[in-house]
Amino acid sequence: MILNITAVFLCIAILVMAVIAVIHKKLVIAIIASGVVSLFASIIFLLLAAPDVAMTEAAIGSGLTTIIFFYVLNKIRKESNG
Amino acid sequence: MEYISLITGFIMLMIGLWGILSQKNIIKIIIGFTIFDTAINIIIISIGYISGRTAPILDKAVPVKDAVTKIVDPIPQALVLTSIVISLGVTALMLAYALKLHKYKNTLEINKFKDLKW
Amino acid sequence: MVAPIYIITIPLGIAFLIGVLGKSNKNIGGMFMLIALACMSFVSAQWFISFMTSTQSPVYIYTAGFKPPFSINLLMGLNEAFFTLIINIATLLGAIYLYNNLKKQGTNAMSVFLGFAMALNVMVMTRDIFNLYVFLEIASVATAGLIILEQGLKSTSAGFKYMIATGIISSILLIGIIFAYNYSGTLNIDGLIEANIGILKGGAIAIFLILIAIVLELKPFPANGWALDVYQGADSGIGAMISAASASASLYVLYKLFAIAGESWYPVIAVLGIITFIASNLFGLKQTNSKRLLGYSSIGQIGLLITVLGLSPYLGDKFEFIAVTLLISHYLAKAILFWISGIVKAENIKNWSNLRKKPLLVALFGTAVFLLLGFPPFPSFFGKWELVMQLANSGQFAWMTAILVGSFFEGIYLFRWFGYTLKLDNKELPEYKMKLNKIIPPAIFGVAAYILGYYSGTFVDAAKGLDYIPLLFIAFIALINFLPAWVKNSISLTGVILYIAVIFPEFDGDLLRQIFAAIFLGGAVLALFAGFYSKGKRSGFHVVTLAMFAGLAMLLKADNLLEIFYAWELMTIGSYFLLIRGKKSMPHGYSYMMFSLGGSYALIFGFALAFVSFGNLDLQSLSGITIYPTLAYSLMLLGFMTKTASFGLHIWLPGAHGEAVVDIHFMASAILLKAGVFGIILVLLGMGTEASYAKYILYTLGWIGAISALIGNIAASFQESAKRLLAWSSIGQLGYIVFGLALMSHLGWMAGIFYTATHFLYKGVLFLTIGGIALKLGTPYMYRMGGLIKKMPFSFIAVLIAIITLSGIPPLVGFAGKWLFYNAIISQGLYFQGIVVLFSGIVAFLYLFRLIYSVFLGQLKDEHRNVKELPLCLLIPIYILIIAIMIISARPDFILKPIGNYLLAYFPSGALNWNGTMASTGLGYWDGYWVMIIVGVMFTLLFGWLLILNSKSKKVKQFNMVYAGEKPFRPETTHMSYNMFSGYNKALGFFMMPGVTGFWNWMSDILHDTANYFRRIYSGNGQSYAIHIIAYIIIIYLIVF
Amino acid sequence: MVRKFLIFILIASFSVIFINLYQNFKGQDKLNDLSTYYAENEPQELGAQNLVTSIVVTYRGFDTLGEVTILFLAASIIGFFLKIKESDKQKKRDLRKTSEILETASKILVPLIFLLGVYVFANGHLTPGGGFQGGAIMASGMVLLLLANPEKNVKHSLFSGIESISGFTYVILGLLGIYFAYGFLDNRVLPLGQFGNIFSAGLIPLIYTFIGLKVGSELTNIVGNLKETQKETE
Repeated sequence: MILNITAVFLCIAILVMAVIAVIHKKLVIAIIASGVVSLFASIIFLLLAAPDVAMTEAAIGSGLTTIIFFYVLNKIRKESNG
Repeated sequence: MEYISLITGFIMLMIGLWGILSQKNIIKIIIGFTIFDTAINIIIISIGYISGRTAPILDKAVPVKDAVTKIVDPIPQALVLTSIVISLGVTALMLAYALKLHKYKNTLEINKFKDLKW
Repeated sequence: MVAPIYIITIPLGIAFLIGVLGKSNKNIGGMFMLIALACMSFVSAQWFISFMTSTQSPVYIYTAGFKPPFSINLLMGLNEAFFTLIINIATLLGAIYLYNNLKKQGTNAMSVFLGFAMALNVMVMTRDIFNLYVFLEIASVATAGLIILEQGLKSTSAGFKYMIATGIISSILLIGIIFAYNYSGTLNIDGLIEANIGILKGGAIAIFLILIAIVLELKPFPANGWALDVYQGADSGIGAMISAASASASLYVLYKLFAIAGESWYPVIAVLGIITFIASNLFGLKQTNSKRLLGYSSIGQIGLLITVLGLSPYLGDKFEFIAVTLLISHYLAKAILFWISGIVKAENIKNWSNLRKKPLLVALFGTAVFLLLGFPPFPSFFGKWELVMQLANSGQFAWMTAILVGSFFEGIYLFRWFGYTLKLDNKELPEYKMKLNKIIPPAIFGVAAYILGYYSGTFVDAAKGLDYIPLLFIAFIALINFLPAWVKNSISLTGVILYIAVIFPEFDGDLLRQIFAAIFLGGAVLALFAGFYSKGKRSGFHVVTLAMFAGLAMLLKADNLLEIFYAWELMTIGSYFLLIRGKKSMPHGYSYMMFSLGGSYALIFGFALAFVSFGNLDLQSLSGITIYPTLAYSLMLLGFMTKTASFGLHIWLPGAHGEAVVDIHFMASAILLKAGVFGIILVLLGMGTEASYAKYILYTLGWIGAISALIGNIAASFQESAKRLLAWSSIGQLGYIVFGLALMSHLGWMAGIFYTATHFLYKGVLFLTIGGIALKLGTPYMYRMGGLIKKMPFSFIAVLIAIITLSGIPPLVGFAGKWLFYNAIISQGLYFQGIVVLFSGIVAFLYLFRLIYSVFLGQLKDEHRNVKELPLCLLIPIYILIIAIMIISARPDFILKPIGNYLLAYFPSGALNWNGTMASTGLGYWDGYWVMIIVGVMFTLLFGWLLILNSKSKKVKQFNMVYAGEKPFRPETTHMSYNMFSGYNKALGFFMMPGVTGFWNWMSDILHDTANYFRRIYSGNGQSYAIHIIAYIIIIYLIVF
Repeated sequence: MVRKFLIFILIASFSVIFINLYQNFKGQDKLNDLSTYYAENEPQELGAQNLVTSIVVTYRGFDTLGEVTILFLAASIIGFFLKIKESDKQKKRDLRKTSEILETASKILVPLIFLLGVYVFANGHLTPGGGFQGGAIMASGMVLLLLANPEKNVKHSLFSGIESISGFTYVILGLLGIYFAYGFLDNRVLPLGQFGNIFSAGLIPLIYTFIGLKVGSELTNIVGNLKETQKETE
């Protein structure tokens, strides 16, 4: 039961974050939000008895993907300014 | 439990699709794709879930002989592992494309790249 | 044999390894890549051969050593061997082609290419649906990488659009797969087939998502903008890979997954395919970028193949043959086209004239175009034939029509493009190099197209009787194309004469075929003999000439409808190339091809109806059409009339013939047109007069003939060019023949066949003489000629005899034709048409007078003072024809009697009565022999009298004439012959209003405007393409469920 | 605005497809035949504690090979796509100095992260984790290193070397399965060993190690490539 309630909250958080990621004007915030979505998703995976997937999602989905996003964003910013 | 996550995945899918189809900024479109992919992964895992069971690891908590009654379906998990890695590869490639596109026209608006048409 | 798993492990291992091995020296990496691809081809070839030649049973490969569904398994069966073979050969040759591009980007790019090849192989072989998804993704990622092999804005933006599209598509596929797993508990394709989850609503939708994703991979209209951009943006070597290799793999995947879907999917797929086929080809009409045009064509062809897959229930056991031949044709042709587009580096199709700098490329281009459109001797010819026949057999006439319409659209732009290539000016265009590694792949595919064409013919029963010896001879002539013309001419002439010796006895007892054989093959000998006038190489001329004559000979030899069609198409190819050789002949050659193509499709439709009615393809089947007989006979007549250039279908002829040089003009006019006559005879013999519909068809046909005669003769009178004059005159003469045949009486047919023979003779004389003169003087315009009688007396006599014959005045044989004709008309009571024909006969005098007057009489032009008589190689054929005219004129019974006897079998009543050399009907009698003698005596007397009278007359020398004042602004207007019949033009000119041309232009404009309007959905915005994809899925969903 | 509204309608109708997709969906209450087979027979057949690992590496090992290939291809493509010219490499760059804390922290943390990575893939057959996770963790370690020392460049030749060799070894290990066991990628080349032991489950740990190395170096290469182009214009 507690698990279910946690899950509901998590899911609502995920959806809110997803909406932010998609519609927020600032790219940095959008990228961070999408990273958070992945992070929360990995918690959901844990709740759904999938620790392997949770680890992968955390390491790859929220970790590396976000880093790559930032590298690219950074680069694009510098290009635009210079 | 699995219904909650299924519905979440489903709504997320639509949010991701909205991002892909309506956002003009290429980076935002790619973010849309990552959300779209995550949503699919959540759906896949939810499908394999059986309420009240544990992870498909046959350690002390799950003796080999009762494995059948104690674990969730391992196959979707294996599939999702693959799918996550694939989406990383695709996302990285898309971002590289975004970088290049920006270099050519100094913009990230997708509707500015209409040199090829008709 | 090498285990199939090595098809996968070798490229993968090497792809991983060249990262280290090739770092120091890229050539080492490149060699490893080529070796890997060669090994893959070798393994698949080995399996394919063993499946084809022995009773090898399919082999499963169980990864990890477990049986499915517990682990992933792959299958190597005949289908898989075939598909992996064509994929591997394409990628091997593609890698050779792209070698320098890949090397420039380093070993990374080589790894990507290997990954691409490997992924396609696995897609074909795997039996696990999730595995399919993974390798589909690999293929997509690798393609996205290959697109940017040649970096630039275009390729990058195309690649990004591609990634968006495939990202969505593969996600849809994944969702489908996971729900299919949920409902069935398995990921194995065979397991899914057994599970039959389609009965559940959710399961059916899961299958829907899987299938629609695969269909979307195949770029269906309208969700295919991304694919077009890729074809346009990527390097053409990559375009070849996507079009040939990827598309083949995806098609096979669709075929494989079809088993899961069940029967209800067949019509859906067929409709999706045909929409794509027609729409892509329609949109291609307005396209000028060569790569994008190839993209449209590729997508269209794949659409056709999807349609074939969807229609497979109607195709019975021929399905595989049809699918394989069409696929292989698309595969070879598209690879060739993309490859040569990379060599010539011309984006605009108008700049493809640059291709002409390398004749080999032109040959390859031509091969690819005819291969795509299903002409013989290529595999697609048999594929299309069987497709149409089987569809007709199942009563699917609407599908037949749709497929033929789509093909026709494709023909429009392909031939326009080809015409540009052959004819447009290329002097300003930059030089380019033809690197060896870039020319070998298309050359191999080009040769393969011919070999496979022969091979596929062996699978078709009706094609077993085809005679390939002439084709081999033509191939030989093609190989010695580099030799001077006279050598090739001599060899060709020897070949034709030998062939006549072989073939003529076959027609023993069949007078009709003997007459036509005499025209076709005798004509061939004369034409080739005349060809000795030409100096230089005359590159390609002999190949196409012989192809045309081979087609004509095969037409006579044909025992069944397939052979007729084969011969017909072969002849079309040859004649197209002949007609387009003229200087300004591009638009005319093009419209000739359009009418021929349309005619071919009409013919095949009619043949299909005959086949279905009769149950087999024998020639007798023409005589018993029971299904839509009116339509069938009309279509066949229409098809054959495109070659006789009857009214409505004639607009190609004046231009095309007018631009042809002397011997080609002779072949095209005196010989080629008769092929149409032969066809009409076949159809009319089959149709007979009994059936109720026959009356209407014959009535219409009669009017078409009469109007053709009238229009042709009137128009001929108003031409300034002697060659166009003769061309229009041919339309008129063929009108007589058609009219005569339409009478469907003994006399009518006699007149028709007699005219056919004599037209060959006298028109042959005229074409050779006038054509030779035009060539010699360098102009076909009559107002630039004059007074040539003294320079070319032999030509003058020849033309004089010919026009006497043509005009149908005694004593020569033309009179016999006319006499028969009017007898036939009157005995049938067709007075209205009779008046039209009679009137047109009178009009003929106008142009005949003009012809002889303005060319030979009057004053000699200053610049022609040094002109000599025509060369012997022209005069000899001319006088052979003249001798023939004289013999027949003196003894018309030589030829009329046998024709009469022959026709008795078909038209027992109304024959001529012969009394010695005198022929009589109920209306009168005529004796050619005595007429000849009497007229001859009178002529001699009168001519002698004239000579005596004129002996004292003063000769008017040149330059006796003085200009009164200023020099005329347009000198030609002072020539008597210029605008000679302007008075008549005022009276009759309305006949000349280009109504028919206007009609066809109007049709063409409508098509092009439609294409231009609707292709705007491809806005170029990658996001819009994504929206199209989603909308496509929703619409198909709403239709299916 | 009209466009957005149309897209909204499109997505709304798209969701209808999904609602129908769920129509026969019911939460599972027991394993299906396929997973039951795995649960029952895996310990004897393959001997890995972690069922997901056994499926990923062996039963569906062919998928994993493909998955590794995708990453490899993505890394290769980015490699030549964003390749920088030699001349650009030489440009003098002047970069912000990183904080000393980050530098010191990285010196301590990076070895630890690497160790964690190795642990994760070496124990993939026993506990959650495996080659992909371990590889990703190691790549994050490299990222940290790069953040701490922005001047440093990724040694592409080293990482491509590791990547190539481990990829090639993976394929060879797979082929060994054909000759010494029952099929391509079969892990029973080596003895299965004691269930639950670190040296058990045949080839699985070995394969996962190479996958880990490969994924780690590929991801590092990707990150490195994106980073280097970043410096190009500075």
